Amino acid sequence: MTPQSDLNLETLLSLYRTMLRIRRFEERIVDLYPRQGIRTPVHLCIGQEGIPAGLCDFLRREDYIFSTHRSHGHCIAKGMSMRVIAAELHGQEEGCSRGRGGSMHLCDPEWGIPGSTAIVGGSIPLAVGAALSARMQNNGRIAVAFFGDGASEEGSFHESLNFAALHSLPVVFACENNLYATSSPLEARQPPAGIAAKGAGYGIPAVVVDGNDVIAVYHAAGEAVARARRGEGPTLLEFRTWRWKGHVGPGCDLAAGCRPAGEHAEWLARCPLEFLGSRLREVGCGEELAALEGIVAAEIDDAFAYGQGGTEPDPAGILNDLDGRG
Amino acid sequence: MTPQSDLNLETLLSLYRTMLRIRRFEERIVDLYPRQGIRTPVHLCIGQEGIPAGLCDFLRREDYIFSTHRSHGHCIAKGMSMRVIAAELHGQEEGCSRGRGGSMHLCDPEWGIPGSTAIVGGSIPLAVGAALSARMQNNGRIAVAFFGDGASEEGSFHESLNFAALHSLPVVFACENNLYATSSPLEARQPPAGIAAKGAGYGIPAVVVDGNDVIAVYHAAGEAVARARRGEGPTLLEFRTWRWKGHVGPGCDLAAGCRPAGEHAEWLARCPLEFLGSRLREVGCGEELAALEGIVAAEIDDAFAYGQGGTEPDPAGILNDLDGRG
Amino acid sequence: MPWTKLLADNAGTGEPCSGEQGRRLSYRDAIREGLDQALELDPRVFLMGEGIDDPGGVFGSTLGLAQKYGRGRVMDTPLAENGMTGVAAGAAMTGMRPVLIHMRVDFLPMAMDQMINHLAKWRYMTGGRCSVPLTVRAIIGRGWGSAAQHSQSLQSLFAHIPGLTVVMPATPHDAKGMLLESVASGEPTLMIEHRWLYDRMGLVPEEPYRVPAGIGAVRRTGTEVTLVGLSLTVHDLLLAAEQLAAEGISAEVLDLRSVRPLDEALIISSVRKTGRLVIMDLGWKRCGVSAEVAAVVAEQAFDALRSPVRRLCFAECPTPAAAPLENSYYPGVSDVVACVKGLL
Amino acid sequence: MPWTKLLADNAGTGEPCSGEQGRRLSYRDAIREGLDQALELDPRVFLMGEGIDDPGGVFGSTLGLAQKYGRGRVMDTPLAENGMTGVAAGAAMTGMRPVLIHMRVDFLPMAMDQMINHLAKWRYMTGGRCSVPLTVRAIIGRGWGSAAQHSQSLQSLFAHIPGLTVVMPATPHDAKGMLLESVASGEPTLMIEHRWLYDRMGLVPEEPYRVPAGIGAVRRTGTEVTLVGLSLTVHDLLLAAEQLAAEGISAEVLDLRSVRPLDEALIISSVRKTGRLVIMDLGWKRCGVSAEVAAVVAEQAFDALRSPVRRLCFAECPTPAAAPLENSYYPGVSDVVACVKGLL
Ligand SMILES: Cc1ncc(C[n+]2csc(CCOP(=O)(O)OP(=O)(O)O)c2C)c(N)n1
Ligand SMILES: Cc1ncc(C[n+]2csc(CCOP(=O)(O)OP(=O)(O)O)c2C)c(N)n1
Ligand SMILES: [Mg+2]
Ligand SMILES: [Mg+2]
Repeated sequence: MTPQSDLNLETLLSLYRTMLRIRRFEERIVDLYPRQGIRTPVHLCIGQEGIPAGLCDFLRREDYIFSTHRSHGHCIAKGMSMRVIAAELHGQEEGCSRGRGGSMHLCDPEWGIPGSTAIVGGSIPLAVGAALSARMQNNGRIAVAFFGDGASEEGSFHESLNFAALHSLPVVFACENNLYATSSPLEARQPPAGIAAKGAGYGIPAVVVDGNDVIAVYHAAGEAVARARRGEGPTLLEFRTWRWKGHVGPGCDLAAGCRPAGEHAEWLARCPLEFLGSRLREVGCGEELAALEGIVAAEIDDAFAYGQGGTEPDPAGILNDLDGRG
Repeated sequence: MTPQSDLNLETLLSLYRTMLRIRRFEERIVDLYPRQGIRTPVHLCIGQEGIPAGLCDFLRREDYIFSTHRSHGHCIAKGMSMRVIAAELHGQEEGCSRGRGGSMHLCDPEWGIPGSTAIVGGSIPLAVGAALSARMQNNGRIAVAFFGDGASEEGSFHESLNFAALHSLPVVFACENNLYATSSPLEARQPPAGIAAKGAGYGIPAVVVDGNDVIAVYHAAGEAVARARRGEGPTLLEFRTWRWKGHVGPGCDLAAGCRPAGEHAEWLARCPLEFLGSRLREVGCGEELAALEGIVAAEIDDAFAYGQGGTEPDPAGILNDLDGRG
Repeated sequence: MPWTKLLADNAGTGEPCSGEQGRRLSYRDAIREGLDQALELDPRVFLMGEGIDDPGGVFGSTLGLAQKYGRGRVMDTPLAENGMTGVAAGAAMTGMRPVLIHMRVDFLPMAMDQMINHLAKWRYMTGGRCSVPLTVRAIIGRGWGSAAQHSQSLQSLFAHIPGLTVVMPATPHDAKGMLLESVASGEPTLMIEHRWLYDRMGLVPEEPYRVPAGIGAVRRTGTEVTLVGLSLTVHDLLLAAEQLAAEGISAEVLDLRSVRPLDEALIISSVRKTGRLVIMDLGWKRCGVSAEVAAVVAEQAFDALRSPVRRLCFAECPTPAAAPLENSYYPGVSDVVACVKGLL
Repeated sequence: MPWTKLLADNAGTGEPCSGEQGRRLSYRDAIREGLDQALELDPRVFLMGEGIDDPGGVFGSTLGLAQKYGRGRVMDTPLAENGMTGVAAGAAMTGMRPVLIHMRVDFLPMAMDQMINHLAKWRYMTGGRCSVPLTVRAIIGRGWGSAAQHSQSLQSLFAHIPGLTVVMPATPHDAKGMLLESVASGEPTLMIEHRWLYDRMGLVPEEPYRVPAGIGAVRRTGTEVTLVGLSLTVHDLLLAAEQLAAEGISAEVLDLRSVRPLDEALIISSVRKTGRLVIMDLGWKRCGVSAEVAAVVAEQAFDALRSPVRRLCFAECPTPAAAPLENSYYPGVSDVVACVKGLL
């Protein structure tokens, strides 16, 4: 359809729909947060939706992802029910971790999401371990580590790349480089060489991808996933992107002076939904997009109605789930 | 003199002398160890002497080095007294750490050796910190991190390279790649890309150097040290070498099957002392070398006589030196 | 050295929750003033930490310092807790006096190797020849569903390690004085602050002063039960003591202030007087500070005990997110009151 | 699942230092047999560790296993303790049952982030939906000037953390049974072994069996004082008890076996009988296992105490290298005897 893409319309609409679900889900969080029904810190990925959407499209239900504090997008894209996410955000028994984990530890083992960690860098070796496990069980699965630019500074990143390369493990390192860790800009934390440049030190193929161009994400991810499935080992993908909201919470951090206003404007203009949406409208999919809005809005309504209507955990059960001994 | 080198004889003899002091010092340990006067694990660097000799030649007394479990060579080359090392090995009050540290924690702050750590990878960030400190104090000093190939697998290596590159710190990363960590061969622990290949990921110049060719070490080190002094930032040096003795203790680990016999023979044939010694003899320095043997033997005799004749620490003082309060 | 002229503030002992002189300042501002004065007094002092120069300024405790002293001395760092601790330690070993700042205690496990194996041992391993004058600040978070990895309180892990000093100020006065003491003492020190104390006001002298480690404080005198707390729990205990007083029960409240070294003498003398001991820690029970306090009493004053020792600690599980679980996770004032009444 | 048919060995309680059946085997060989049987029984089990396939075979405890099961299941690793713990945890979360092996406990601080923030919390954080059936083995070194960084004994740090199981077998029987229990239970477990126990012989059943965590053992019965130990110290206490018996003093010796969970009931019932408590830990005193045992007694049996509780622990400093210092660093049998006599 467009010169940038040989993808069929169905795929493009599906990518768009995933991004839209993430965007609207998080916008609903923004709306609801002031009511204080969501009593857990939220790290929103609005502006970064292209990455989970483009990457998870290649994953099977049984493939593994490990996510971080900023996990809503990954989990929604992987197929996890928005209902149980909403319920978890509301601290309900119906939530994915029955109100124990809150926003930063979303999980759904039945959807290939063993869990998420809020310790920066923690997700990376876990994903490598899942890839090792898949290899040992010979079950054809692959694993994806989602992490941020900040996480690439942690020692666990290096240790994980080394081990994954050594054993040619079926893992994709998906670094969402949104140029900041909380309010620290990348250049205050890393020399200019870049994150993808680390790959060569381990013989790991690595590419820098425009994370706001879901089609570019899709192509890069497709290749990385295919390499992993073919048993050719890990790939490091550095996605360039930017988050619209503050590091944590529903607001924007612009007024606080956390990031320059010019940068904000520049990245708003590069909205991943708009990027694909405008192309889809160009080829006459305007009506489909409008319909999708309605469908997704209904899904979000349903998810949050479910989430809000759940059951409060009983404090008497506070020690349950600590271990399997009971 | 030789085609490989434009160094003057004086420098070459000095390099040889340093290597010889290290070699004979450690051989004396091998001799004495069965007598059980040295009651602390020893990690010998026989076969690797070219690296400390070639590198430390460029260091001033006040420059910093941070060493590891395998530290005798580094400390001798840096200028530390063999007497206090021998005393420390014998657990005496006259030892560099008054018998508290034993073999793995040699230190001499007055010779720019704040200490050594037996935790693999620990020395690397400490050296970076010393370089930061030198920069902040603007005292013209530089710092050297000695570490092994095994240490390059630890997260601290990555974290240190990143920070040193970010701030262009005056530090030299000196990796002594002796192809093993205890008995684990390099290829069981790292993909083939190599340790020096990590440098590019941070924009750090890196070279692979024949560690058994002290002249090559000298040239590479000279450049790295000069860069650091000029304020141009860190350099990563990967020295290829091999230890002749077992990982720990005075014996060889060949009989135990830790490393292949062929490899052993090959590396024995590449003795760093012999490498330079044969060239020095070719240009007629045979007598100087013989004289050096005598001088060094006397130094070693003196050092160990001192070390053995020291004072046993008094158990009543066991809690001293824990902190500056007590 | 700039620090020798600062007198240690022994008057701190026995004082009420804040000092007796100075201006009213928040805990946050007391820390910031301490950092400011340390930077001012001693050119060897510098600050490092993730985002410490950002608009949030570590919950306000470093605000303005990057502007005043420059980013060369108030330094943002990469996300690399172990490496950065090593870097700070290396700088400390070679003439500097860094203060390394963590937004949450939960990130310290990343740095445990440098904390336990290096900082804590270096001076001893070198026979006293090389010390590590490094101060580490870390903040305990709590509430709002922060959950398992963002509301830990790990002082007991560090209190176990010889060579480390671990302090936990409960008041603005102590926060400033302990920070300055950490920097001045030249000992590797972990100062753990509680986020919920940041807005708390108290009298803080303007000039620099030192609150020595290892000296606890009696925050309220009493005769029938000794309530031992630290950091945030001191305030819960004071409220409980007030309620108990209203019911005619006289409770003494001790603030440990530092958990390593520990003021054993203060605990013992109080328990010898009251015969009863309740400890309210911030953290888990097993092998924690509460265990140590109980053990010290079992060793040195078992004969004075007139009722069983009681410990009020977090539930023995990771912190749950949901509000009703979170509420029951943390012991509160009413638990203290009920516990004491159960002993009498 | 292959493990359900293995019965838990409750007969372990109350037994003497080794089991009552089986062949005489060293502690080392008991562990090796346990690993061998785990690998044999369950295809999900694999071993990882630095140099575990080398000719030393982790002090002999993994010898031959790489040859028998292949390097795909007995896997050497890079030197990257935190990363490898994460890798093992990731594998455990996704269907495998890894055993991760460290030559020394001293290297665990490198892995603390994964141990404390991930392994220990994962099951709880996921509301019970994803467990981490990972066994970590680590060995305590001692002596010969190994010094500060190579002879630590850090069980207390882990015993503080809810979600972890921490076991410390004192006998060959327990070493095998606890290892198999760790793998079978599916709980993240740290098994800490003492190098000085490796040559110790004891009766070990040939068939696989499980020694459940949280159940201590009475290793010798007595009436006048309770001596509580674990791992290596159990044997010192038994020797001390013998010497005391020769002088007419009757000591009961308890082996904690696991420090988390802790067998409180066993401790309490013994102290209620004897009225006296001496704890000999392997490690430091402050906030350690010895503190916890004392605290449990102060809480639940203070009224039974007829003399002060005593703790025998390492000197409160890093391990010194020189032999005379090292000798005085570790408490020994004679210290136990003297201590008990001082109480009577
Ligand atoms: C080990 C650790 N250090 C610090 C933090 C505090 N923290 C939470 S998120 C974050 C920023 C992470 O940046 P990045 O990895 O780029 O992810 P992003 O938030 O930008 O998506 C920081 C510093 C943490 N959670 N864990
Ligand atoms: C963190 C840590 N892990 C493991 C060890 C055990 N250990 C001591 S030396 C060593 C090998 C180190 O290899 P390398 O860095 O190549 O140095 P080399 O001994 O070859 O000089 C190991 C694994 C340790 N001391 N510290
Ligand atoms: Mg980021
Ligand atoms: Mg090596």
